[in-house]
Amino acid sequence: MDNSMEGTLRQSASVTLKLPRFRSLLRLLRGRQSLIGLAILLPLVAVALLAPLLPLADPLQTNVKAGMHAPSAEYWFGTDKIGRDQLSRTISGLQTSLIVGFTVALITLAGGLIVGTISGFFGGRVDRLIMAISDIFLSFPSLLLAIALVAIFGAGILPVIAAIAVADLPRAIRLQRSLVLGIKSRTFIDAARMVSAPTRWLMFRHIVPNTLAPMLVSASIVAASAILTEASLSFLGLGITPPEPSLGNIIKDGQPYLREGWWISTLPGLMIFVIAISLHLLSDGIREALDPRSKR
Amino acid sequence: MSNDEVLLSVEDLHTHFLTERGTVRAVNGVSFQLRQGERLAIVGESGSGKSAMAMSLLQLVSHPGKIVSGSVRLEGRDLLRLSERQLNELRGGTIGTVFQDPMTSLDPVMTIEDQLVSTIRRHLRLDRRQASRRAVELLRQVGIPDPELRVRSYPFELSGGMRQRVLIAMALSCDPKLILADEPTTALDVTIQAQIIELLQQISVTTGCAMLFITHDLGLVARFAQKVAVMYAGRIVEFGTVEEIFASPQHPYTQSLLRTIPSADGVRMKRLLQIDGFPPDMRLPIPGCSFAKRCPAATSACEAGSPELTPRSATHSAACFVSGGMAQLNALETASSREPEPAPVAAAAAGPERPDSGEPVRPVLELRSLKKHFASAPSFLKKRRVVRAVDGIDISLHPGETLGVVGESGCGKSTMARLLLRLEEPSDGSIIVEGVDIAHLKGEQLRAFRSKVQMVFQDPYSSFNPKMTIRSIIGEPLHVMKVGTPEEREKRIRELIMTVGLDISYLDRYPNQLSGGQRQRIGIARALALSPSIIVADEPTSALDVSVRAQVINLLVELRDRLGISIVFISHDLSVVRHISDKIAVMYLGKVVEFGLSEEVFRHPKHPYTKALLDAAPIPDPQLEKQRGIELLKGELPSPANPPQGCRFSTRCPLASDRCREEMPPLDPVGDSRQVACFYAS
Amino acid sequence: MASYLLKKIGQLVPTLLGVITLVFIVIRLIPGDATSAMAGDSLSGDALNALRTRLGLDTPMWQQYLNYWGDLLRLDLGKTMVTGQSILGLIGDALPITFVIALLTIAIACVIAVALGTIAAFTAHKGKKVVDNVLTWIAMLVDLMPSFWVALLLMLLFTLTLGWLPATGPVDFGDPAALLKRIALPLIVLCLGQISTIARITRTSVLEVLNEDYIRTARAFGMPQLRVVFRHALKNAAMPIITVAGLAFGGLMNGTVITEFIFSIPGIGSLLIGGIKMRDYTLVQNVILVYSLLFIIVNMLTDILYRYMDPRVKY
Amino acid sequence: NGASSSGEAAVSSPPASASGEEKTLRIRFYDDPAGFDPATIFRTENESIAFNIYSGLMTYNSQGELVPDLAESWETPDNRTWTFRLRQGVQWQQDYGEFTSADVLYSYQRIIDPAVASPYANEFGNVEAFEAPDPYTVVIKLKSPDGNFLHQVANYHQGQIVKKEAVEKYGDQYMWNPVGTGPYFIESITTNSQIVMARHDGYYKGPAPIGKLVFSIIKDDDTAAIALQNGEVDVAMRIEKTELLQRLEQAGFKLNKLSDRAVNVRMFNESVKPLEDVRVRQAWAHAVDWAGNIEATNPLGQSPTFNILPKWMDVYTDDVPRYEYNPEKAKELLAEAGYPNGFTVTEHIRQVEESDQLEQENLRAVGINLQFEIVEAAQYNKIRNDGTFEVSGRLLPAVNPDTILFSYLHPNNIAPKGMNGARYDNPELTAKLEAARAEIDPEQRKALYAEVQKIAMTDLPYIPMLSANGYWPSANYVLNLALTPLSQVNYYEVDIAK
Ligand SMILES: Nc1ncnc2c1ncn2[C@@H]1O[C@H](COP(=O)(O)OP(=O)(O)OP(=O)(O)O)[C@@H](O)[C@H]1O
Ligand SMILES: Nc1ncnc2c1ncn2[C@@H]1O[C@H](COP(=O)(O)OP(=O)(O)OP(=O)(O)O)[C@@H](O)[C@H]1O
Ligand SMILES: [Mg+2]
Ligand SMILES: [Mg+2]
Repeated sequence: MDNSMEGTLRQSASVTLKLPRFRSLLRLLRGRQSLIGLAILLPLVAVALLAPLLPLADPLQTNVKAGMHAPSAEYWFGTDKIGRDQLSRTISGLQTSLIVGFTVALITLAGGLIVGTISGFFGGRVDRLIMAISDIFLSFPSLLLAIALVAIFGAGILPVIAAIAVADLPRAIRLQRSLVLGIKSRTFIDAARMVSAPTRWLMFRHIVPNTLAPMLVSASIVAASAILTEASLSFLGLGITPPEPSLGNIIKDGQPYLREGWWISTLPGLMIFVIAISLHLLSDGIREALDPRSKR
Repeated sequence: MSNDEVLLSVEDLHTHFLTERGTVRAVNGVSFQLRQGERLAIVGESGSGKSAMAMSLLQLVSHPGKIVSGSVRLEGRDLLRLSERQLNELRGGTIGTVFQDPMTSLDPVMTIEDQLVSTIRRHLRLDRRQASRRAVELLRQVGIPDPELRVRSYPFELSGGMRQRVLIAMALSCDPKLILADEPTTALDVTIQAQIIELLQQISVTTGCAMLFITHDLGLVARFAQKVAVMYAGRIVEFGTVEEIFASPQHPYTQSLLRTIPSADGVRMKRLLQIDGFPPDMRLPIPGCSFAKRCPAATSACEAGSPELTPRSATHSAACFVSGGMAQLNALETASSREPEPAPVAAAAAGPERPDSGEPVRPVLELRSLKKHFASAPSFLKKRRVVRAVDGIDISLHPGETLGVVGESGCGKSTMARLLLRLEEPSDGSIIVEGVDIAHLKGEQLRAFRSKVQMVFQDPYSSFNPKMTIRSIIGEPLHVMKVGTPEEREKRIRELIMTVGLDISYLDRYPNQLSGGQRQRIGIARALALSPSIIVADEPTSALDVSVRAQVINLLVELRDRLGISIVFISHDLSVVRHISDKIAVMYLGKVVEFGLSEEVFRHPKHPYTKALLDAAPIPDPQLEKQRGIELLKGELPSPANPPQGCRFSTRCPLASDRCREEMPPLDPVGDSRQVACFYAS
Repeated sequence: MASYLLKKIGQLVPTLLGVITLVFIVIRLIPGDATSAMAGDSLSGDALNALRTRLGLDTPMWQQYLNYWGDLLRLDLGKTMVTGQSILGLIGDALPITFVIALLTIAIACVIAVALGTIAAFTAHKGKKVVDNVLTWIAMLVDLMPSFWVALLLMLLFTLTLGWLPATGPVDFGDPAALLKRIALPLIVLCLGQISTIARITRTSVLEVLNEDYIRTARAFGMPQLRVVFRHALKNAAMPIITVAGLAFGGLMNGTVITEFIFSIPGIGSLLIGGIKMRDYTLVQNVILVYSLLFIIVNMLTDILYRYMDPRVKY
Repeated sequence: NGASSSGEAAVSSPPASASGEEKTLRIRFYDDPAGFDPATIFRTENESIAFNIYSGLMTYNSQGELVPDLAESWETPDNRTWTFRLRQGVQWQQDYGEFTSADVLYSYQRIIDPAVASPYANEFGNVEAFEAPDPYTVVIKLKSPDGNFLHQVANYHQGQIVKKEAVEKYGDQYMWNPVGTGPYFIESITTNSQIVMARHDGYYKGPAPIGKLVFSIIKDDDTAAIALQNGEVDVAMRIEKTELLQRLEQAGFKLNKLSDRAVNVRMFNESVKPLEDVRVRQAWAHAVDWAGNIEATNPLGQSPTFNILPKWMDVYTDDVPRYEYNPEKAKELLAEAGYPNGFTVTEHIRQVEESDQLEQENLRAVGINLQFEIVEAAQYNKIRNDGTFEVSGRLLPAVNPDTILFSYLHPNNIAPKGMNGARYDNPELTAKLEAARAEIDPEQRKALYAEVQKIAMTDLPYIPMLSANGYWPSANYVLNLALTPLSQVNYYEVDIAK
């Protein structure tokens, strides 16, 4: 009896370890919003990832004789001034832009979580120092930073990511800090302190899980706006180096041809919108899935 | 009085909440009538649809609520047929409303004047000047001192009691014929609560307006109401005069409800009666009587059909197939549970020992001039402000004993609890737990002490991390303290949850998936995890329903007796404290004003504050209430940042003399088992 | 209040110190100096060396840093390195238009966004998800259009096709009507970029407030729905909106480089980008210094504003 | 032998005041002004304004020919001693009195004054002495003969004559308060927004037909085109994008073209591995379909070319090797040079235009992997001046053939000392170049220059990619708007017919 009890105990312990996570995944999939979001985003990501395997034209291959074709059966997204296939450029740009968006979101999320938690949790001098530094960066024109980064490290995807992330990070830190301050005063923190829970435990078991949802939502906004910011940087000549396409530099390249070739910049622009919408839906879904309150 | 004219007539009202997860039938066929000048109390479990019903009368049911059918006639006009514009005339005009939480029911960024004046101007069509004159007048009427000054205040500048008075003033402002009051005193202190109830009663007498009063507190019903409607699962299950309901309840639910509360006469029961089971899920259709599942007297008929409200006397009706409810059925059981506890109460007076041990025992907890002062950080132009939350407490507690701590809001009860747990460091004094002064322990030593004292929090929900399962919540102390192997911990967790009477299947749930009572059980299980010798319970039941409250209190008593734990029980519900405690400490503004054996203190309070407190607490018995001469405390609790000179209570004390205003009376022994801090303690 | 201000100013000093030093370093880390910016395709070698000496670029870094501090302590913003113009004068010329545009942008965006957000919150509160979603999506769509792209589109529409609004022209404060017409297009572009954020925060906080008890109280006292939403709910939801709008305003005071470029607006953004392009160290340093100061002041003002709006917040 | 000429005011329209209302010409200006002091002026758009403020001893007509300005005539026996007879009665703007030879001397000496640190001091590097024997005569003695010396005293940079009193009066603010003898003076400058020039009524050729020139700063080309179409400006200084030009032309605007404004070259750093091999550079030239790419991307803004000098220069020759589009040949050449599989090289570039991407694709086809590294303008200049690039580009704007040939091909100017970023050093060419400068006989000189061009295009340190055209589109009521090869407009000749 005793033995078998121990056995079931151990079994159930190992099962329950995974169960909650599995459940939130299930919940995520049950939410209608997040399903729509995923249904949009996943194919996009898949297409971006699988681009080399798809029967697409070379995104760099020019053909001056086939310039400025409107969208047609042959060229779904039309061609640009120098005859490159816009469909394959958009897909290839999608890849770059998704990398930019997701990496920036990841950096701000991680940085915000770590630094913001430290700042909010410990308060005092550490907090003041972190806030002062983030103030400096907030009140510093991001453009100059972008120029400096690009100038120092050379144009390319990494400086672009760095430039956008540096500008967004202070905001993420502030958000996390304010969330932490809110959570810190909740009773369950007292309950944990009552048994001398170490700082690490308080931070990672209690605080971060409760701030994750709003942080994820803000990260999804950051991801979409990073893709857009890259377009602005492209306009200033600081974006992804051509001919490597990004949604941003395709839009920028197409802008002068708005009248002769509306499709060049409009279609990738719509792509950004679609990504943003799907991220929005997904993050809403994630927030709901992470919140046990949402479903009884 | 022409009281018999029907003012409000509700006919088969149905209000549903069309949620994504099904339709909640919150109000499920309610009919009743209210005559002019009548005071009707609506009681019932949380979630039984009381507020939904009241809001339906105003047609202010929040999304996704819909009034599905029925009629609400006010002086013959069917409110459900009125346009929004006509309704807005009625709302605040003919019908005044007082809501539960005065802290949140007033717009925080508008002055009292703005809020009152806009209502008055809207309904009485006065100009600004007249309206503000009337506003001042109203404030004076509800007993707010310096109304001319106060009217310019923002809500946050007023105390809870004053805010509730403002709300009442608003409700009165346009000479309503009916006042809806949804738990108007629940958020208030006993003394203030008594003032407010008195005020409402006066108003109903002087203005002759009818009142519909929703409450959980049967004591208030007894003190205030003329008629009572008992709601259960969206229906009225019993309706009658207050005397009828208390003296001869007919519905088993009413009967149970009346017995879940500690008795008014101070006879101590071993256990409180508890209503087991849960209210039905109002999303599902209920085939029979909605109470059948929890009703000991239920018959097969109850499962089959739903009983209608049938008259039991001219003024009394109940919805139950079994006439007399469970009156006959549990005559026996009642007798046994109401049997007074043999001797211990009296015996305890002899000294700090349990009946079964002959030896005097060392106190498990001793507080010696314990102090906690909160100082606001001084800034450039502002002086340091010191809040003396706890200002010198000396008490002791023996193993297996329960210490009840009572006192009004802000008197330092919670701060004391936090000090005991060392969630705060005391400013001064010592806390001796099992002989060790823990007041200033640090690091490893503090850690070792942690298992000795644990806490049960007031609001179980906010004391749990919503992202953690019950298993991790209960297991957290074990985990953090690194007790045993994972297997042993799992075993202990299972033990614990079974100890508090829950099934192990709950371990994988999240806090939000439990009811209030279950949550508090989990809170207790967590507190027990490290086998503490003291449990501090800070208002462990005030967030709970009456019926659930009994379960939790029974559980605590049972655990105390079984495990020999000492309990520090903080509450402002005097009847519960009286039921559970061996000793009692009455606190006022950071000081203990009276300390002694619980029964003695309740029977013969010596400090004027204790007396006032006991007076203010209503007794759930209309008969007794009528006989009682209540002396209400005047005024508000002073701020602990700026306490009065001399005796802290001197500003409100009927006996206060000049000496009291200058000199602080010490907590001196009066008799052999009592300490009182009053020069005039009798 | 005074103590609050003192405290804030105390906090401001280290931030400014940091900004000053950071700019000083960052701008010099960018390869190329003013002489290379001036070189174009026609100067090289000795000509550039002569220039370098004239511009004082051959003094050591630490000395430049000390000199800069010396100037700052004398409250002297100095002259631009390349064109010898008074920096204070340049900023004085550029600031008003940037300020007016930023202010109008925020004002207009707030009116639109608050209305949109409130309606969205109101409909969401009533359970009409469709309206809420449509509004949210519109706000997003508008937000995600690159400003340079919208700008061109607007010019094609309002300037070329309809002929209602000019694309360029002098910025003349003496003639408000003409000025408004002149900055109408950039205002639209900038507003479009701000609406989404403000609308989103409005929606969230109004929705939250609508669930508060005092809203129910107001309704129960016969206040019409709209009055409740716009007087009670909005006022209480104002704090986060003001914070976000304040931050956005601070950002706009930075001058929006792209919009200013496209619509030829001689604002702070143009000044800064011109300075960076020319590697005019003194200009860039001081513009950013002034900008940071403004940013901090704007933040302080929003702080004060919402202290004023919410009587509960005390100094 | 001496060249002499006398300039008569060619056009002399009557002052416009007759029509009652003052004529105003509104012109798009494309960047923030950077001052108008000839000693420190830079950037074409500023120079185009200075051109109308100041006069030189000589000036340029719209064909790029030198014509007399303040000098009525000149003579030189040996290309070393240059004597100028000055025009009499020329009045300074804003009542600064009459122009004399002292002003010329002051201006030139100011340029070479080390305290002024003018980047143009070197232009007078060959000068031994400036002399003013009388108020209306200036004599300049050179260290070595220079047949192109007249360019140095033309209305451009160091050649522009300033007034001592004004310079001294305004000090370091002179660049914002310039005083000259030209047809227009600066009336007001609104920071980064507007420059207003007013007619100098005392101009020696008589007052200009237009009373006011209003330059509006419009940085974006699309915006400028829209402003022009919407009637917000009358002239759009510099629009070069084919789409915009076509649209404007269709809408009935004049384009006012300047052909061959400057040649754009691909510049190779010959100290970098495969690039030092002439066959590799030739392969590059063959690999790219320069003409085809221009046709595809910007046929109006650019035209094909095969020489580093623009076609309109009198010393220009057609007789140079041409590298037609021939990928096969390119591959052969690469194989010959030992790179049958091509190589990878980095180009520093400011903005990757469509034509660059086409070039990149062309190169990819023959195995050359061209990578772009985008650098910001100032950095771009620095890299090119320091010579720290592998492959880059240059625009070669000039009126004086020597400016191009000496700067880019002479070993004395090898980067970082000068513009010879290719580090090109061919003694044969150098000898011919120096000889041409000293040569007095024009035919002889022309022959020498032709040889220089031939050698340069054979060694191919720079590949001529295209010739940039200039356009200043205008409304069609704007008359006589003509661009000099330095992209300047002599507003004195412009009129409005409304
Ligand atoms: N907005 C809502 N959406 C969905 N269900 C609701 C909503 N408001 C109330 N309910 C449900 O309607 C039922 C009745 O609620 P109501 O608030 O009237 O209860 P109550 O008797 O006033 O309880 P309490 O004593 O806790 O105030 C409950 O089951 C509740 O869950
Ligand atoms: N951290 C703190 N900083 C400053 N003042 C505090 C702090 N905690 C409590 N106080 C003040 O100390 C006094 C006592 O508070 P405490 O919470 O102990 O009262 P309480 O008796 O538990 O009241 P309630 O019945 O409302 O729970 C109050 O005036 C409170 O405002
Ligand atoms: Mg309720
Ligand atoms: Mg408390």
